[in-house]
Amino acid sequence: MNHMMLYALVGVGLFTIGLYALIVHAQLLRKILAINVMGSGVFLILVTLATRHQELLPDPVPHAMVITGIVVAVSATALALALMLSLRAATGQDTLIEPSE
Amino acid sequence: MNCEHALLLLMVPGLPLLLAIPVLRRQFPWSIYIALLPVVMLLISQANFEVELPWMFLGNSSLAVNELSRWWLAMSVVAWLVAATALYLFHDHDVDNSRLSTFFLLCLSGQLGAILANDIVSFFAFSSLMGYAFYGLMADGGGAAAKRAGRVFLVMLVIADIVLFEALLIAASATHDLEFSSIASGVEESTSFNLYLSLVFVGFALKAGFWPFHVWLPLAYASANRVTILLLWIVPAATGLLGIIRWIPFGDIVAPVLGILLQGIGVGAMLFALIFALRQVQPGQIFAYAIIMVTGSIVAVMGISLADPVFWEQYGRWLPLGVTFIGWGLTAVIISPVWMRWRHTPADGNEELQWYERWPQAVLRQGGQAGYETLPGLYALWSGKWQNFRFNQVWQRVLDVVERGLRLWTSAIVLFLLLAMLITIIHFGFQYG
Amino acid sequence: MIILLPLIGALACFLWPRRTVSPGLITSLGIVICVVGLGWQLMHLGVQRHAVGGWGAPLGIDLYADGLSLLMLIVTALVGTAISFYASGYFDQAKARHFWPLWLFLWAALNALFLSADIFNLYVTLELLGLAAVALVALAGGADALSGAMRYLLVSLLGSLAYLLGVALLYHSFGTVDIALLAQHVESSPAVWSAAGLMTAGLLMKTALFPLHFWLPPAHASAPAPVSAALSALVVKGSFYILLRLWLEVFPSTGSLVGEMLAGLGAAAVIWGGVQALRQTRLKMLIAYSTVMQLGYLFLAFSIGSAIAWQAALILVLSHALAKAAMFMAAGNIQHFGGHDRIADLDRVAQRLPLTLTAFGLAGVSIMGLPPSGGFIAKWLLLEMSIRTGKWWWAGIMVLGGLLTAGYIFKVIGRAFTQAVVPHEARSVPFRMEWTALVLAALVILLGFFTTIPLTLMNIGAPFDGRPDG
Amino acid sequence: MNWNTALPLLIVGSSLLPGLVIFFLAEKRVAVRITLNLFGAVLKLVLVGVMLWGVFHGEHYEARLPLLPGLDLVVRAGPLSMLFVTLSTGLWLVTTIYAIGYLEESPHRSRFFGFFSLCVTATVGLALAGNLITFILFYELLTLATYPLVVHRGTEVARLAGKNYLFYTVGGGALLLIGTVWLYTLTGTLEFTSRGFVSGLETSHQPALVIIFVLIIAGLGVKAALLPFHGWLPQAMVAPAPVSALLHAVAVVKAGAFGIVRVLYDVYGIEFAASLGVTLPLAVIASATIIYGSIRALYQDNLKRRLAFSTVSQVSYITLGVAIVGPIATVGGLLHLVHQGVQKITLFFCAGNLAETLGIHKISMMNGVGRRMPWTMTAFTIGAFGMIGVPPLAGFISKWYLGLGAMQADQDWVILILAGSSLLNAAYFLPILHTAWFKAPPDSWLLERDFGRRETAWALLIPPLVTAGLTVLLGLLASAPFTPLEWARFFANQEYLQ
Repeated sequence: MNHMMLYALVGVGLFTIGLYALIVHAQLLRKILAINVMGSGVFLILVTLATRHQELLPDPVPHAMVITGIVVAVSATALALALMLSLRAATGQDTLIEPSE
Repeated sequence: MNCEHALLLLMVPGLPLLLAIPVLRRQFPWSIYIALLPVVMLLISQANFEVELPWMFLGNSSLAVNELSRWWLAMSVVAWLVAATALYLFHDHDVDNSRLSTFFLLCLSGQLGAILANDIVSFFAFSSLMGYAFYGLMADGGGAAAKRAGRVFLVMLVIADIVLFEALLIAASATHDLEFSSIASGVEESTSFNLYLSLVFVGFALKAGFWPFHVWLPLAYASANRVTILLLWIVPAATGLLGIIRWIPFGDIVAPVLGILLQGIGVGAMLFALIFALRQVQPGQIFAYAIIMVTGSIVAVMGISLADPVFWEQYGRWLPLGVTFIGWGLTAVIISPVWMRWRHTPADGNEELQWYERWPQAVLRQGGQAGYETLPGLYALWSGKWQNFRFNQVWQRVLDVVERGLRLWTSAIVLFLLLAMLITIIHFGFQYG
Repeated sequence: MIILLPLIGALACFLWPRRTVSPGLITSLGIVICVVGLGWQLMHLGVQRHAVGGWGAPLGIDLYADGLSLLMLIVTALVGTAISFYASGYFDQAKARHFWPLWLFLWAALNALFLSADIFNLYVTLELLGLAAVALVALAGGADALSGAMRYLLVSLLGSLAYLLGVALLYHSFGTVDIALLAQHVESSPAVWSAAGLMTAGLLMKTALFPLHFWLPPAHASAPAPVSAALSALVVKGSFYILLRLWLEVFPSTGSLVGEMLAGLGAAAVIWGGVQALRQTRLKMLIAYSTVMQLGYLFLAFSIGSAIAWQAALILVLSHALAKAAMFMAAGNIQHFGGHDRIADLDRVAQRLPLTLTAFGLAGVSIMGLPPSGGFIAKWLLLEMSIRTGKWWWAGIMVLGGLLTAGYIFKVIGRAFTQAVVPHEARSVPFRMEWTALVLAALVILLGFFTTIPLTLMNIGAPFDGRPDG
Repeated sequence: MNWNTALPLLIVGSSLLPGLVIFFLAEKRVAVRITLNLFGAVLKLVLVGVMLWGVFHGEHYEARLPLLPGLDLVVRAGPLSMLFVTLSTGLWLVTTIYAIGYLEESPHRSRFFGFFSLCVTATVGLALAGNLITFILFYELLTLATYPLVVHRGTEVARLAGKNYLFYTVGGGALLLIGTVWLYTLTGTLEFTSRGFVSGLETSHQPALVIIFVLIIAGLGVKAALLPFHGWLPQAMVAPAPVSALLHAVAVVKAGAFGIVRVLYDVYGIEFAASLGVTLPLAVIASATIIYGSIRALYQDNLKRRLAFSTVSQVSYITLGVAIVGPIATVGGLLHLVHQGVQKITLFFCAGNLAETLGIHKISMMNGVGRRMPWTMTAFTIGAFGMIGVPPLAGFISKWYLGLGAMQADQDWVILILAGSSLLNAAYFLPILHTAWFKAPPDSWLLERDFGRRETAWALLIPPLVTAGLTVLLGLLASAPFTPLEWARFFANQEYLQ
C-alpha cells in the first residue's frame, strides 16, 4: 500500500516540478519537455491508483486510459516540436514573442 | 340667423385675409377696396346677428355684430377707406403687388375680426394678427426711426400678448364659456378678480400705447410711412379701447381702488400729452399727443365707471359714440398734413397754399420748441438695457462653460444622482413630514 | 454518425488535396442534416444514450445526447457551415489543402465532445480539439501566428493535463468515469475537492476566464479569419460546456462558494476585457478581447445559479457564437479589403463595404445586448434573475459591460464612416464572404424574436433539474 | 390571424419592408427607390387612417408574439398611441418627399433612405408598443437606426457628434433597461394599462418604486433632452436637414417624451405617481429645461443650433404638461406633442431650404432673405409664431391647455414659466423674422442655386408649406372632430376617470 502511495506522491512531485519548469523557463524546448514531465507524472498517478487493494488485480481501465493519454501526448509533442521549429525559422529565436501592433 | 348673413360676417375678416395672398391679389385690380366691400355691406344691412363657430379654436367661438361693434366698424371703415386711398395715391408702384398692401390687408382683417369677435379667444387671436401685421406696416418702407418705433411696439406687443394670455386663463378658469356676455357674470365671483382687471388694463395699455407705454407712438408718427400714420389711431388705440370695453363688464362690477388708480393715470396722461404737445417741433408728433390725450381721457372715464357703476349706467352707452366721432375727427385732422407732405415736395416749397391747408399749419406753428429730446432719452435708456441683456459677453461665457460642463456625461451623472437624492428626500418628506 | 461524417470528410480532403472545397462543403451540409435528424429524434423520443461497441457504462464509451448537447450541436452545425462557406472563399489553394482536413477534424472533435457521456472521453475530445485548433492557428504562418499558436498549445496541454489528473482522482474514488453514475455516487471529500479544483482550473484555463485569458487574444487575433471565428465561437465553448456539465451534474452539492468566486472572476473579466478592448488599435485584437469579456458574462450564471440563469447563459453562448463568428468574418473582410485592420486607418468602409459593415453592426447589436437580438434576451434574463435573487451588483456589472461594449463597437463603426488620413484603394471582397457574415448576423437578430425555440430545445432531458427555479 | 391582429403589424411593416429592400438597391435606381419610399409612406398613412376610424368606433387592434415565458411582444392601438402614430406617419410622408428633394445627387442615398425607413418603423413601433419591453425594443432600435443618419455625412465632425449622441442615448438605454427589469421583478408584468399597474404593490416597495421611476425617467429623459441630458441634441445638428427635422419633430425627442407619458400614466398611473411625490420634481426639471433651453437659444447665431435649443425647451412642455397632475394639463401636454412636431418640422424644412438654395446657415446672413424666398419664409414665419404661441396657431392651443391645466391643478408657478418662455421664444424668433423680412438683402448670395422662376425645388417647397398649413388648421379648427385635441381628451378621460 505505502509503496503505492509513494509512487502516487512521486507522480504528484513530477507534476509539480513540470509545472514549475513550464512557468519559469522561457525556451520552448524546455517548456515542451516540462509538459511531457507533467504528463508522465499524471500517467504514473493513474497507474498507481489503478490498484485499490493488494489482493485484487489492478483495475485495467486506468491502463487503457494511460495508453490513450500517451498516444495523445506523443502527437501533441510532435505538433509542439514542429511548431517550435517553424517559429524558430520565422523569428530566429526559440522563445515566445509578444504580438506586434 | 340666415345663411347669407353668416357668409357676410365671415367675409368681413375672411376676404382681406384671402386677398392678402399676393398671388390671389394680383388677379383683382383695386383689391383693397374689394376687401373692404363686405364690411360696407354689413354696415348697410341693419340687422344685428351672431354666427356660432363651434369647430373654431376652443369650441365656443362666435362672431357677432351689435350696437357697439357697429359704431366701431363705422369708424374703422372710414379710416380704412382713407388709408386705402392714400395707399393708392402715394405709392406710385402698383399697389396690388407691393408687400405693404399685404400687411395692410392682414392688419385690416385682424382689426375687423377683432371688432366682430364675440368671445375673448377670437378677439385675442384677431387682435394679435392685427398687431403683428401692423408691425409689418411700420417697419416696411418707413425710415430708421420708424423701424425703431416698430421694434419698441413689437416688444410691447409681445409682452401685452402674454399678459392678456394670463388674463384669458383667469377668465377661462372662472367661467366655462368664453363669450363676453358670460364673462361678466363669471369673473365677478372669481377670487383673482382684481388681478384680472389689472392684467387686462396693462395688457391693452401696452398694446395700444396708452400713457405711460406710449414711447413708440410719437416716433412712429414722426417717421412711419403715410399710410401707417393714418392707421395709428384706429388700429392700435381704438381697438385697444374696444378690447377693454369688451373684456371688462363695466357697470356690473365695482373696483374702487383700481378705479381711482385709472382716473389718476388718465389725468396724468392728459397732462403729459398737453405739456409735450405744446412743446413739439415735429408737425406729425402733435397728433401722437392728441391720441395720448384722448385715450387718457377715456381711461379716466373708465376709471370713474369702475369706481361707481352708476356713472357707466348713465353715460356708458355714449362712449362708443364719442370714440367714433373722435376717430373721424382725428382721421380728418391727420390726413391733412399727410396730404401736405405729399403736395410739398422740397422743389416747390413756397407755393400758394389752399385754405384747407392753412389751418393745420397754423395749429402746427403753435407747437413750441424742444420736448422731443426727452423721448429719445427714454428710448435710449430702454434700448441700452435691452442691448446689455442681449449682448452681454459675461452671460454667454458663463452659460457656455455650464454647457461644456454638462456635455460631460460624468457631470450629467452627478446631477442625476443629486436629483435622485432630492426626489427620495422629498418622497420621505411626504411620508413622514 | 455525427462524429464520423466530418472525420470521413477530413480524410477525403486529406487524400485529395487538389479538390478540397467540394467534399468540405458536402460534409458540412451532411452534418447539418444529421444534427437536424438527431434533434427530431430528441424531440420525439427524449434523451438518447448509445453505447459504442456494445460496452455500456461504467467502462465502455457512451454517447449521450440531451437538450444541452443538442443545442451545442446545433450551434456548431450552424456556425460550422457558415465558416465552411466563408473559408471556401477565403483560402487560396495552398492553404486550403491544409485547412479543410484540420477544420473538419476540429468539427468532429467538437461534436464528439458535446456527445460524450464520460469525463475521460471528454478529456480525449478536449485534447483533440486543442491540437486541431492549434494547428489551424499556425496555418496563418508568420511570427505572430506561430507564437500565438505555440502559447495556445502549451496552455491547452497544461489545462488538459490538470483535467486528466482530476479525472484520475475521481476515478480512483468512485471507480467510474460516467457522468451520470458519478452524479449518483459523488459526495464531498478531499479527493473530490481536489479533483474539482484541478478540473475546473484546467478548464478555466482553456476557457480563458480572466485572469487566465492571456493566451487568447494573440492566438485569436493572429489566426486566419475563419479560424478565429471558429475558435472564438466554438472552441472556447467546448471547454465551457464541460464545466457546465461538471458543475450541473457531478458537483451540484458543492456549489455556492465556488460559484461566487467564478462569478467574481467573470465580472472581473467583463470589466477588464471591456477596457482592454477599448484600448486596442487593431480590429481583431479588439474582437478577441470582446470574446474574453463575453465569456465573463457566462460565468455570472454560476453565482445566480437558478435554472433560468443557466438557460440565459446558454442563450448567450448561442448568440455569442453566431455574433462573434459574424464579427470575425466581417473583420476578415475588412482586412482582406484594406490590407490591414488598424482601426484608426479604416477608410470609408461603410461606403464601400456596406454588407460587411452591416454584418458587423448587427453582430455588435447582439454583443452589446441591445434589442432586438439573442444577446438582449440573454442579458434581460440574467438581469432579471440577478435582481430577483437579490444579487443586484451583477446587474450593475452587466450594464457597465454593456456600455463598454457599446463604446468599442461604435469606435469601430464610427471610424468606418469617415475617410482615413491615408486613403487606400480597395480590393474586392468575394461575394460569399460578405453574405455569410451577413446571414450569421441576421440569425442573431432573428434569435431575439424566436428565443422560445432554443429554450424548449434545451429543456429536453431537463439538464437543469436540481436547480432552484427563479 | 384576423384583420384586427394584422393591421398593427402591417402598419409597422409598411415602412420596415421598403426600408430593407432599399438597402440592397443600387445607388442609381432612383425611380425604384422613390416609388418604394412613397408607396410605403402612403400605404402606412392609409392604414393608419383605417385604424383611426376603427379605434374611434371601439375596435380593438392587438398583435402578440411570445418573446419569453411570461413576456410577449405586443403592439396595440389606443388613443395615446394613435396620437403619436398619426403624427409620425403623416410627418414621415412629408419628410420623405422633402428628403428626396434634399438629397438629389448626393451619395449613399440607398443607405440613407434605408435607415430613414427603419427609423420611422421604430417610431411607429414604440408608439404602438403595448408593454414596456416592446417599447424598449423599438426605443433601442431607434437609437441604432438614427446613428447612421447622424454620421451620414461621414466627416470628422459628424463622427464626433455621432459618438456624443450614442454616449447619451446608449447610457440612457442602460438606465431604462435596469429600471424596467427591476420593475418586472417586482410586478411580474409590463403591460401598459390605464391608470397603471404598479399601484397594487404593498407600501414596503415604495422606495424601490421611486428609485425605479428615477431610473426610467432619466433613461427616457436623455432622448427627451431633459436638463442634464440635453447635450447631444444641439450637436446632432450636423446631420442633413431632413434628419434633424425627423430627430426633432417626430422620432427621437418625441420618443423620449412619449415614453415619459407612457410611464407616468400607463405604468405608474398618474394619481399613484403623484402620491409617490415624484411628479412635482419632474415638473420642476421640465420647467428648468424650458427656461434654460430658451435662454441658450437666444445666443445662437447658427440657425439650426438655435432651433435645436428651442426644441430642448419646447419638448419639455410635454413633460411639464403630463407632470402637472390634472386632465386639462395632460391634454395640453399631448397636444403639444403633436403641435410642436408640426411646427418644428416646418422650421427645419425652411432652414434646410435656406441652406440648400442660398447656402445660408447663420441668422446674421439672412438679411432680406424674405424677398428672395417669400414662400419659404412665410412658412417659417407661421412656424415661428406657432412656437411663440400666437393665436390662432397650433402652439396657442396647447399653451392654452397647459396654462388652464396649471390653474386647475393650483400650480400657478407654471403659468409664470409659460409666460417667461413665451417671452423668450418671442425674443429669439422675432429677430429672425425681422432680419429676414425687413433688412435689405445683399446683392449676391453665396453659392446660390438657380431654380428658374421658382424660389427653390418643388420637393423642397411643398413640405414646409403643407406643414405650415397644418399649423394654422390645427389651431383654427382645434375643436373639429378627429383633431389631436379630441384624441387627447379621449385619453385624458380614460386616465382620470374619477
